[in-house]
Amino acid sequence: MLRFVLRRVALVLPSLAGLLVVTFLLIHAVPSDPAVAMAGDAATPEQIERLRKQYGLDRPIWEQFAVYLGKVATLDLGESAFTRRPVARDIVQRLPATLELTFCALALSVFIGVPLGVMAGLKHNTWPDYLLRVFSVLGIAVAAFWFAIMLQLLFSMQLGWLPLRGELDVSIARPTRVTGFLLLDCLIAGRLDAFADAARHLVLPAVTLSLGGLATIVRFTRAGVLDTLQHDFVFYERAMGYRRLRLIWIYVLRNSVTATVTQIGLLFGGLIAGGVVVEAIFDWPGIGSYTVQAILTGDRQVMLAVTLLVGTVYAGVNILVDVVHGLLDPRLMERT
Amino acid sequence: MSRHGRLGRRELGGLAIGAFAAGALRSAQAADATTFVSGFGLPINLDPHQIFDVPMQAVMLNAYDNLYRYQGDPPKIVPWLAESHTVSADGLTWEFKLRSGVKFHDGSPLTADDVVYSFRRMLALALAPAGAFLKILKPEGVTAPEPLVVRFKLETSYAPFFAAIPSISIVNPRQIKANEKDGDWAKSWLASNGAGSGSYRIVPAGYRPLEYLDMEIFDGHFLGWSDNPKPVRKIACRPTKESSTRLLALLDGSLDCTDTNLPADQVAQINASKIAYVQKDVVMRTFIIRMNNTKPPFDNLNARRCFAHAFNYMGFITDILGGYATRDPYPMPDTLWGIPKDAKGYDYDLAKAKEYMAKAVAEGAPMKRPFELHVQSENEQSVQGAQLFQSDLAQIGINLKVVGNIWSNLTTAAAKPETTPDMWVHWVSTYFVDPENWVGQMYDSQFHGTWKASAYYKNPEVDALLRKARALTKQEERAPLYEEAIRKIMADSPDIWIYNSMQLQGLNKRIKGRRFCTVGQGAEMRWVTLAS
Amino acid sequence: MIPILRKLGRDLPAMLGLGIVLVVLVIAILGPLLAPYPEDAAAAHLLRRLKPPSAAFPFGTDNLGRDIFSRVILGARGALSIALTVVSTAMAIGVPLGLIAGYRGGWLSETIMRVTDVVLAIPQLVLALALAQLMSPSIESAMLALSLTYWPFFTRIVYAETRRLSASLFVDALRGIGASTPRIVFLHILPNAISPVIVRATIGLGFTILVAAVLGFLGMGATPPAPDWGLAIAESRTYLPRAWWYATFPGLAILITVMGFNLLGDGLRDIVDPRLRRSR
Amino acid sequence: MMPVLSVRGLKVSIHTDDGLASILDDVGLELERGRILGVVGESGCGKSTLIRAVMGILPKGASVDGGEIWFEGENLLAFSEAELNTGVRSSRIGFIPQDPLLALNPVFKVGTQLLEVMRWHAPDDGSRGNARRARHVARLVSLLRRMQVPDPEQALESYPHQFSGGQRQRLLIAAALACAPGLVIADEPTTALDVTTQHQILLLLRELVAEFGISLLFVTHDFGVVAELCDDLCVIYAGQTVETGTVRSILDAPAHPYTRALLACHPDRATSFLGIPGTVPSPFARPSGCLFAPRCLDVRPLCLSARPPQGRSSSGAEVRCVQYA
Repeated sequence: MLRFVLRRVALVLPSLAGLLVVTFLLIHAVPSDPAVAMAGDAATPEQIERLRKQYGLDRPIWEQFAVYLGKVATLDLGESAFTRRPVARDIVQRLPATLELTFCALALSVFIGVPLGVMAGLKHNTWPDYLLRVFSVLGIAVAAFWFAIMLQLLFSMQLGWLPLRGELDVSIARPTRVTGFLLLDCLIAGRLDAFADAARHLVLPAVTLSLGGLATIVRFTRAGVLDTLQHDFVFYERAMGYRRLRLIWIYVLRNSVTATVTQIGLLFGGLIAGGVVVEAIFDWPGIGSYTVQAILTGDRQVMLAVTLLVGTVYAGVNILVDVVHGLLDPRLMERT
Repeated sequence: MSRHGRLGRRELGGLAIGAFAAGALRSAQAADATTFVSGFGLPINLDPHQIFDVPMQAVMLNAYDNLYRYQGDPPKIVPWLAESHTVSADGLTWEFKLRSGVKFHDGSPLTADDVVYSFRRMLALALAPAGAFLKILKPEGVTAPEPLVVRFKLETSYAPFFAAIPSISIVNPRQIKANEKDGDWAKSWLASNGAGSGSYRIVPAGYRPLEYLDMEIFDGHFLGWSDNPKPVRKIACRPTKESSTRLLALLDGSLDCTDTNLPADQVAQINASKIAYVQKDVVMRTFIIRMNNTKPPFDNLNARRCFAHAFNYMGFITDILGGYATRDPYPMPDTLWGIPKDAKGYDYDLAKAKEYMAKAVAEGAPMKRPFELHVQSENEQSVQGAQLFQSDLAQIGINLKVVGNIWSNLTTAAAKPETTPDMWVHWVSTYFVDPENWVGQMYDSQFHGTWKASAYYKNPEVDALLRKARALTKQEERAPLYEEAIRKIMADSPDIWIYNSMQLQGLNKRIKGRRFCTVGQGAEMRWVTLAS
Repeated sequence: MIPILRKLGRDLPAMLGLGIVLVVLVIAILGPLLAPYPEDAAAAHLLRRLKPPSAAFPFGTDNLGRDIFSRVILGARGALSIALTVVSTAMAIGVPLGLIAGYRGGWLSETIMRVTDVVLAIPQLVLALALAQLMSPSIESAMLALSLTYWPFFTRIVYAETRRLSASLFVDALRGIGASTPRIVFLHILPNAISPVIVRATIGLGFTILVAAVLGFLGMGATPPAPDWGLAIAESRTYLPRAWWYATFPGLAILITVMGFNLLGDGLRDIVDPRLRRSR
Repeated sequence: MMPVLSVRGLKVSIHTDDGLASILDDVGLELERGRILGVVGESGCGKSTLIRAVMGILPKGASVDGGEIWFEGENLLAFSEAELNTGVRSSRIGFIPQDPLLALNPVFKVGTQLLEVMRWHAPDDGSRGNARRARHVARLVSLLRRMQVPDPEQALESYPHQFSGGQRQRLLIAAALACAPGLVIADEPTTALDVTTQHQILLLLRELVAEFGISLLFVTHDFGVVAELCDDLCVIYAGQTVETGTVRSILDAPAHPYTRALLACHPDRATSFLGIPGTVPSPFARPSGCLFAPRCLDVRPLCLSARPPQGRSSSGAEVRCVQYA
């Protein structure tokens, strides 16, 4: 197992390098000139030319790549052309917010989606199954921003139970930054008032973000359960008098979630990008809006760094997915 | 603070339990009478020498001071850190006499040396705010002959110099130098910190770029607070990204003001609420459809006139913008001096458009080719205007394609005539209150390559008039030159000038004492009081 | 073929799905003939902006006074072509790669999976933007960007399933009796691995329409005035919640179409899956 | 003496997409205490359904339409699913499945799976918690040792795919005996094995019946296995019992034409390689007369018109054929 993980980790580096090359080429193919964005609205062509020289944007692309790679090797992600802050610092500030949101959304999707999926599988082709199938389609087909606005209208405006937007109320002082994860920092600082407030701010965005993943998880779990129920061992286990609940939730489920776990890994990659809309509507200070801003202003350093980061998180999650696969099904571990 | 129309709150409230319920009650009382939650957009960083745009004004005017400042509506340039100024007859030497006793946020006194340092820093960074100064001012041209006198020696006479003086904030060199790295003028540091003397001080811990910013009152500001005994003590900038969230937050009382781009369609809804209203202010911000005069058929006068007659100006303003804009047929705001009031603009008249089209076709202009009109897709209004135009052009047989694009790509593309689209849409805001901000930089051919001059219009007579006007210092002498230039430009119809904006901003009714000025768009907070 | 159709005929939800898909197809083909105001694909009528549903405009009008009912009908063609093109392109690339990687093992498998990882890790927005700029922003560039970012999903799924199946006894047995590799892969492994692929594909049809809308909104996909469903929802945000009809009807169109594909997909899945067939 | 298991006139049908299928038409058998009863028939004759019916796990859409199943003096058909699950399966009726690889859950350790069964069904000896579990482990280890599984402790920690086919079958036999049932049902447990292993398993089963005092219902399609293992025999055709008796009597003098035909096909005593002509009648359309009549070499006009009555052959077997009426 350890060897397996080490091998996968070793393979991440070339993957990330590949990712970097692809992204670098892609970004440089875009005609948007970062020097123009940097110079600002009222700049003259001379100012722009000067910036282009200053940042080496006039050099050949391979040279720019070499310089960039050298910097990345020393964990220097460069400086954002427009916030003038080190990209690493911006990301360290924002990533925890996105991860916190993503993680909560994913947890919601899994804890609701898996049971619903199992139920749909067990009730195959009966009304509960049809309802759950329609419900899961709703999750896919409803535009996140529409759903988000409806949640805001109901829970913030009409009922007043949950805050409309943001991470923390204006009146509540931020806890000292330790991990960057607001909920954790609140706990570390022993600030239960801030924790409760931060948790309340998290509810609506997390519910919105969980929607797409929820649908995916329900459908894949349902398919997995249907598949597993065809196996002889289910009959054998019934014949041996396994308790029904344990049979389904332990012995059948573990055989059914391989594809679901794969999907959870894939979702994690998508959730960071998918968070863009949610972060925008709820003014969540995460990495999504930062990325969009960078794309809209042509900030190459940020685009590269975010790509690298998403790639790393993604690779990590997928190693985890493979490990979980191995834990779920020992046969897979032996083949690798 | 009371909340509006919450039906059945009491019945349903019983269901909310635990921390959530407790929190809900608390947040309803949260916004106190000294904290102002601002919806103004944030600049991409906090350094006033790097960024110069509308959101920056909201930071600059509160956290920094400048020598002169625009105040009032219509805007007047008034002394601020400077008490007065003199200018030599040739327009090359300017001297500013500073107030005494001004203190920076760190308590150190503000002197002429600090002003010199600030201008030199601005010139050395050579970013957006330096645009107006780079060609006319060298770093050694700024000096401090006396502790409270600053002298500027210009390379050439440049009338808009004075108009651009308010765009430069005075920073504290002691704080800057302490945070300098490799001679970078501390541009990394100042991007997320403050080093000013303004009415409010930036709280670095309360800043996350483009997300939020906290500012606290500076009790030691040179103007004192006697003119506002109950000022806002904390400005919490919490800009909204989505138009719908912005509306809800305003109606919910958790946002005191929106930004200044409220869509006209939301006006009625806000005015119907008990808690907020929509403030209307005329600003200097023109809306233009650019034509690339180098690409056929736009090199043909009749073709350009045909397009100018095909836009439904009043329909757009009245029906789509709800009347919240004024028709402005000139290439700059009609409230500014230098406008030839007798000049007649283009009106919506498809018959005329057809006539001009026939003429253009007769002259060999390719009117039947498909045209591209690039819009800023994130901006609903530009998209709507383009679609309206497309619909009208289709009626006279012109095939227009609307292409969604983004600002950075458009400005990059506009750097060369070949890459500049057939047509594109943008606004021109007030960077400084002078015709130079509009016609000067838009139609003088020396500015070709900047997005403001992206029509690639070239008329030697206009060039001469604009250059002459730029070199004179007296408004009475300059005005006739601009009037004549504008007449010529309008006759050539290089662009389609649509309207001058009316700014719509949603405000909480508890806001009192707001003072509006088109520069800064009402973001200066030092006179504001929050009624309880 | 006939027994498959007969089985499908007995599956009520699948028939409903088939019905929806057929209706949407017909609407897509005949759109301009069916729409009461076909000119509203591009025209603007300022005097009737944002009118609620009425007899003349059953779904109301949008921000430029265009009949939403007509635009929903006209939008079917675009929605279908985006969804089908993207998903089928992605499947055509992703499924064979997944089969090869899962069955063969060794360096070939490693290479395929690493490339898959790289592509999966490229943020969709960055890729879409780059392509939009290279090809000029259009629905085609959005489709290409989506196809290029979607195929690895299929590769991963098929890879995982193939790896599981090729470890199983029956494949060992097939190898033992000397069945050729293509025969094992296409006749025995693929049908067994197809169930999650169909699920993914049917989900993908819905996602694609919505992601294309987001791209369009950022200027990288469908551009106004195209009667695109997703674009309409995106544009309607400014007018929510007052003009509820603006988002609701295009949203329902997406919902019903996606649901149709999903129900049909579920039905097909039940038929194609050999294990389920056995139980009947 | 009362038989351990007695099935009388059992009818089971199933609703399918193609209509109502009659799977079991009229099945009867009796298993005496301490004996081994072989149930023989071609595939598709209803053997599996018979087992499922006894254990109360019929497939979706299937229902018992008539008949009785008596087990140790109790009518199993009157038991609810919960009663069967808590009080009968494993604890009173053990089960040995056909394919040991497919029957074991591939992703759980063997020990986990066997202990799961014992946790709910092992006889209560008063111990609780960890002590109880330890006793279960000890019993499993000794059982596995008896089954000649090498290194039983290690075996419990292994996954199903890590064993050979024969070992796996031994594990499952141990599982069937773990909770000390009185009756064990084996569903072709040797079919998936090679001949040597098959023989060893049969020997083992034979010994276990005496040693553990169980009765064994052994389902197979192989007369060779029956001859080697069983005391009594029940031949099923198309959901009907056609001949029952002792193994000796039937093998010596098969009475029913179907039994005779089946035996003729067996490689040990094959008289031809032709097999039985024709196929089992469709469960959707059963002939009105004798179900075997369309394939019978000795068919008479009466066979086609009415169901044949139950008779007795000279060797003492009960036979469903007009020839013995």
